[in-house]
Amino acid sequence: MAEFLINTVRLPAWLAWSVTAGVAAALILNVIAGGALVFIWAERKIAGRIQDRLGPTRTGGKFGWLQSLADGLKLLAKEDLMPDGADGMLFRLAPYVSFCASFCAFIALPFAFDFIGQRMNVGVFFVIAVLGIEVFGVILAGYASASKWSLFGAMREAAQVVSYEVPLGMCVVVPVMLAGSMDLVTIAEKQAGWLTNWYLFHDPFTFVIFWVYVTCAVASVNRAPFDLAEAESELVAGFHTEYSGLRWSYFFMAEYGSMFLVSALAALLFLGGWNGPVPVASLLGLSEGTGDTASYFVRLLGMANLLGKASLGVLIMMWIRWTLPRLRIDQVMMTCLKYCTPLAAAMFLGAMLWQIALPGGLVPGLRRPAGEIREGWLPGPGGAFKVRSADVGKVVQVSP
Amino acid sequence: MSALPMIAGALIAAPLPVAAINWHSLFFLLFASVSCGFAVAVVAADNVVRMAFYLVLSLGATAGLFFLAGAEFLGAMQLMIYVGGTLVLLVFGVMLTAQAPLVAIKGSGRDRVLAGIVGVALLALLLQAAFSVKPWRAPAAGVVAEPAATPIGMSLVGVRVDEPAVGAPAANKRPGYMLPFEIVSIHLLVVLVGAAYLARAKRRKVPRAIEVAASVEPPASVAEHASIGRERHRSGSVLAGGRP
Amino acid sequence: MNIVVASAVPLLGLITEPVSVAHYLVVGAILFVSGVVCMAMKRNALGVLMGIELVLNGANVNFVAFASPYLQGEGSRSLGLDGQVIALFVILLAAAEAAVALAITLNFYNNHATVDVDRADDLKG
Amino acid sequence: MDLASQLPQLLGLAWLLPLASFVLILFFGPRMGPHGRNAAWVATAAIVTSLVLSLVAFVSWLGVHPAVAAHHGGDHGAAHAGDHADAAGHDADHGSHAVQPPVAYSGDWYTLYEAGRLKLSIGWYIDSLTILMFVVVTFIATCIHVYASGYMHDELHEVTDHEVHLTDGSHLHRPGRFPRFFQALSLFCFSMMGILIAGNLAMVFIFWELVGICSWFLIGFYYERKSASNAANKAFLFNRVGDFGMLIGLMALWGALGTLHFADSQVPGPDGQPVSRPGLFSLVRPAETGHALRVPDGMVKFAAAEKVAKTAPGDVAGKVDAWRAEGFGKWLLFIAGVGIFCGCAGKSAQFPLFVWLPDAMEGPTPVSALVHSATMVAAGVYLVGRFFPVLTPDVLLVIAYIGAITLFIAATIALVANDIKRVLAYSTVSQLGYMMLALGVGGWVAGLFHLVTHAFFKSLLFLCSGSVIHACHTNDMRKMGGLAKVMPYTAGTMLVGCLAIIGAGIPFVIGLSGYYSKDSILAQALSFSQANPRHSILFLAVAGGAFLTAFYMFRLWFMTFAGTPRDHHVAEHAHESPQVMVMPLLVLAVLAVVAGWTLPGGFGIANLLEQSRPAGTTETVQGGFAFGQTLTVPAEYLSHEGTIHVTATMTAFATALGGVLLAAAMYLWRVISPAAIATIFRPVFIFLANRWYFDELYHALFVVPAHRLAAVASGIDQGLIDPFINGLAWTARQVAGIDAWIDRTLVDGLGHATASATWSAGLELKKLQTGSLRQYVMFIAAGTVALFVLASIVFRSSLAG
Repeated sequence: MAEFLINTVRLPAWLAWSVTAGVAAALILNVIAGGALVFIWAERKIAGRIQDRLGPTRTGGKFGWLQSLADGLKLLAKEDLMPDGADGMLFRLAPYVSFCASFCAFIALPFAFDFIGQRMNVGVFFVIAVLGIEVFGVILAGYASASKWSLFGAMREAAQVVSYEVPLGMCVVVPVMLAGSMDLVTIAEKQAGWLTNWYLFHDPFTFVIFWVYVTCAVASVNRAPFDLAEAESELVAGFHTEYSGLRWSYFFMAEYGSMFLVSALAALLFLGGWNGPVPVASLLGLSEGTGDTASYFVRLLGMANLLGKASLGVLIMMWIRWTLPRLRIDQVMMTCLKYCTPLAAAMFLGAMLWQIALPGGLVPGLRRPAGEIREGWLPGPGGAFKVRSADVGKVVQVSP
Repeated sequence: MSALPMIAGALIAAPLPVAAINWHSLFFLLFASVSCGFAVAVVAADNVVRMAFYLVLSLGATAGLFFLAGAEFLGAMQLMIYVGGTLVLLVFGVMLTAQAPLVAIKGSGRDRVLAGIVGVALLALLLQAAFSVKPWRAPAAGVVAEPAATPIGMSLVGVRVDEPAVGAPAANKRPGYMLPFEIVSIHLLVVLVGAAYLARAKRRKVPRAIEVAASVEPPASVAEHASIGRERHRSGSVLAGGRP
Repeated sequence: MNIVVASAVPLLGLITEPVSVAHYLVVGAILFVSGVVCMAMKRNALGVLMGIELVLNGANVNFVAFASPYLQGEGSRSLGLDGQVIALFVILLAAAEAAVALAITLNFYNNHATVDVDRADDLKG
Repeated sequence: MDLASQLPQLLGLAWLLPLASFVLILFFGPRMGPHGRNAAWVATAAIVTSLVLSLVAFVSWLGVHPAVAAHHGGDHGAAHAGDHADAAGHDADHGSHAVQPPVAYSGDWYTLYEAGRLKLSIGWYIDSLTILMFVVVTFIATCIHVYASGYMHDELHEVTDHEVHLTDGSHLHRPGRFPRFFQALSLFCFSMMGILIAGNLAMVFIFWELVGICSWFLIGFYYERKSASNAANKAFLFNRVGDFGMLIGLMALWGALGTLHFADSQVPGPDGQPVSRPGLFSLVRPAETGHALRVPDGMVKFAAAEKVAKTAPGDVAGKVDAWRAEGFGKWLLFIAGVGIFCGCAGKSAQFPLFVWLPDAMEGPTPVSALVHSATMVAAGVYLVGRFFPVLTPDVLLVIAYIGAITLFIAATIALVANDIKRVLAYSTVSQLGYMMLALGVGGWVAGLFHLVTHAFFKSLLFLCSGSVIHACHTNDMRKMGGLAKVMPYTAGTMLVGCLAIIGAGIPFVIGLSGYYSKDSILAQALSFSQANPRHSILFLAVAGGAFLTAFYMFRLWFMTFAGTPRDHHVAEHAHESPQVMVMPLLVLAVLAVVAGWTLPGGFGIANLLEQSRPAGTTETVQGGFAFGQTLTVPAEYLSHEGTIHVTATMTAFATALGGVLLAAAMYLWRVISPAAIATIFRPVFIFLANRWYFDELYHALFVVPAHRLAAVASGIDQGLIDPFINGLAWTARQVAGIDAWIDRTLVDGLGHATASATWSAGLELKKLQTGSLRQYVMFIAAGTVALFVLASIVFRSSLAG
């Protein structure tokens, strides 16, 4: 886009880049905010259906589809309360910390080939790291509210999120290992092709670890049945008991943003990213990387794919929320430490051994070539050797 | 709401053309000022939780500096471990130990002055050292380098795949970091076990309620505090122990 | 013209000139000194811990600066990968240090009902 | 998988399994079932698996190298010429056959230690002999494990040892040691197979000592019995004497040749390419001489060290041949051979070190059958066979004479012994003498063939005797008699064993296993005697030995099983042994019959051994320097030729028949009274009954002088050295008194002064330690600044930068 602005519109470079950045930021912000609106509406409808009622029906005509917007307006109009003993600055800052963390993580999230805020060499790592900061806002909120409910909620959240980062990290490492890169774009590209190329179906271990990832992801974004931080039956509303109005809605947007983020991450890591189950584009002879108009539509198709998968993930989380009862805090910790972590470790080991033993997969014909040789150094017997320039760009077929 | 056009106007009117701005330097300046400013704020603040919050901001901005310096992996690592891990731990500790009188334990004015003098001297020394070497002051030549995540990973398993610097031995002759990596792994394990052991919940001889009561009471001195403990032990009753 | 501007307003040079290693060193120095002062001034053990984190971080900034190929001027050589790896180890060890120090603090709190380091003078001569 | 990589794996596993069993029983033995009953299963399972693995190796070997009938006599040369037509022209220069070294696989598993020329490694050297011995050892060991699990059942309970008398007149009560027995047995199997598979002499020596220690354990199994522990020590000490000679041989070889490996090995050369490093065999019998024996260059240079020192380093290589012609190094080779043979003589109970073996019968009978008849004592013969290429004709002559003396002495003693196990023990010694003699006269296949067949029938005989002892609770043959009725299986199988050992058979038609092996020894001895008339006494010894063997073996059988019971008390209690003990007897009996047969396809032990015949020993060899005249070691195929073969077979048949008839006349038909004979030849009888007074001789020769020497040394010690030392001590004590005074007043005073100064300084200095963390930080920071300022003043120029 920046090139377009510079070359065609003849804007100065600095302005072009600024405009591009602003547009990208606005788009991401809208994904979060708009997504939150839709998801809140969807959640209410889904909850209603699961509980054998209708959910919102009137606002905005059919299905009550403007209900969220109406709620948002209501929240804007609400009085902004702050408890007397609260630590004012931290109380005000906490929602923004949470929201910013959630927002920041979107920077490195690719929506399709080249549809990405900033492509990063360490994309996965960045996303997980930034997502971890979200908890900081929650803790600050819990502390600054000067309320016992909030503090308890914050403590639970801290314990839970810090613990679940361990198995979550292990789950994420498996696709990274298979793709040989932490770049989310590369990981998704490696899964191009038919459904069988998805890392979910790479081997039995990745299949198992995907479900571990789902569990840990649900826990790390504090969704039921792991929503101990806001357990309304015990802690009123946990860390956001004292919040109201727009600040409260920031927490909400952060939560839905994180849900979308981990779902999108699951799609990128395990479910082929923006690659559909059937390689429609390549069957039609189109490519996403050429830069012409057709490729642009291929990318849009990919983005639709990814958004669909991520939304599906969010819907599944809602389904889980309204189906399963909440765990106790000790059960939450036990699930993490006694089940998820060892399982993830074992699966990680298994996937590694599988990769060593059967690098081509069980059915070699179904798998794409492993990749092409890049410039740099390769490990070899007794050290490393430099790749010959003649070999750069060669496509390597991994033999089983 | 009228701020935006004002800033834009100021930029246009400024003697400095926007095109002359080095964006890398600008972002550096941004992150550096956040980092340094909040580091100083950590020193200045009295409330422990706020200190922790400032520290997070300072360290987060430092991660940004790392990104700017091309150390992406390190920056992400800084965010994850320092900001995400260490500080959550720290805040954890703050909260566990945070009773009203302890949140702010102020040092005396004399201490502040002394520390300030020593700090300024040290800063002067370090700045002198930073500017004393000529090549360090030379502005960046703008080399674009490969991202270092893969070479770091390979070096941690003992194989160097990064480009050797001029004059350095060839890549396969340089030592990897496998042994330090293993040592650090074991070290972390030991630390985890040790920390869990140190911080474990010990069996208390008296009910917890009394201790809270005793420590909420601002202890005037060590002696008084000790006498509370003795009293409590001697009486052994739940209600008798609280106030002398 | 840049030169003219930079000489006219000295601080403007900061955003027109490329960054050098010295810039980073200054940031590192400020972080380091803040940390030292923090350690020297805070009576709260947790404040001391934060000071330590700052000190380590200041050192890390220096390592990264020396390691970065972006920041080197004409003809000078970066520390290369080694600097980054060392910084990595520093971060890891800082995490370990924080865990242990926190555990010690908690223990100290359990025993003394305070986190004031001035009370931790059992070894006083 | 090819044979070269398969065989080491199979045999290596077979070798290590008993070790695993040993370790398991060592640690968990007492906990294996009640009283460790299941230890027998563990050990048996291990050895059975080893047997299976050995058999797999055996079959694999036969698949690649089928045993075919060897070509002898007239068509011998033609066959070789045909086989190696392409090499014939090349070999025509030195006028010998196209000699190919035997097929052998060798290599190293693990290098224990390597420094300079010394390389100690765990390696393998596998040829058909190795595999055959593996099968034999594991097979017999399997039989004996099964047998022992029945025989040793007494050890499962509290044992009352009636042969141990305590001071209060009662007998010893001790807990059973069932697991310990199988533990030692497993260790023994491991060690024995270690000798067989060893790829170098150092490894042989290690396992040589290990079998020695196992033997010590097993002989001394009833170590509370004075006789048993004495016998164990005796066996061990006599073996040490032999091993001393072996060490000398090892050092001679290593010092002069720098290697102990049998075969050539591949080592990385200076440029990284593997180069071949010659082993002992190819050093002594290099390919360029057609594998004829030659004093190796290393020994020549070693012996001619003075001349080497005077020669320019570049010229040495050229002069070696001249020095060799002058005879340098031949004595070194002789010493090496004799030294190695010393070890073999100790292990294989050869004259003059044979006296330990009869005493070793103090151990449990399965041990006697496995260790002291079939395998361990055969290790000496095996090593002579393995080391055969390095042995010069002179050494061979020494071996032959030692064998002859041994066989004769042992046979004569066996004539008059009354203890059933001792008769068998002397018989073992005598048969080992046969093997040594066979090897000594050049009968490589004959000697080792006899080793294999002897292993089968002698272990059978021992197990039978064990069965008898088990039934009668006595070793004394004079109390037995008529047992054939109550113990039909034992009697029958023992008869088979006796017939096998005397070499019974229908001449030129068929016979038991001993018939073939003994005939080939006789034939080779005859062939040697004809080639070297001066040494024809060797043949006489062999023939006489055959007669004596027949006599004493059947004397044993008749006294034990035939006739009427002499002691009714014994006879009433006698019973057939349990099935677990009888089964191994039957299995071994079958093998004692068939082991010598050659199947129609040419498969037979002799032909199998023929594959491993050392290169260069196929043909008649002339040589020898030590005993004043040239020796002729005839080729072995010559002994299969008509006249020699017929003469030998007839001699064997006649002597054996004579011996059996004489025994029958004396002990079955009782037409000649043994007592009368004993009275007539009373001095001889007493001489023999006292075992040629060897024990007394050794006592007088070694023990008594040692005691005298010890007494003298003790006198010197007490009379001279002790007073001197006491005087020294007294003086030192006086000096120490003075010293103590100086110490207390001067040194301590100084020390105390220093201490108090330090103490007061510490009191002052401790005020600096405020215990305040923040202050320390401040000190550090201030100190840094101060140091920097100081340094910048001192090193102003360098920091100005």
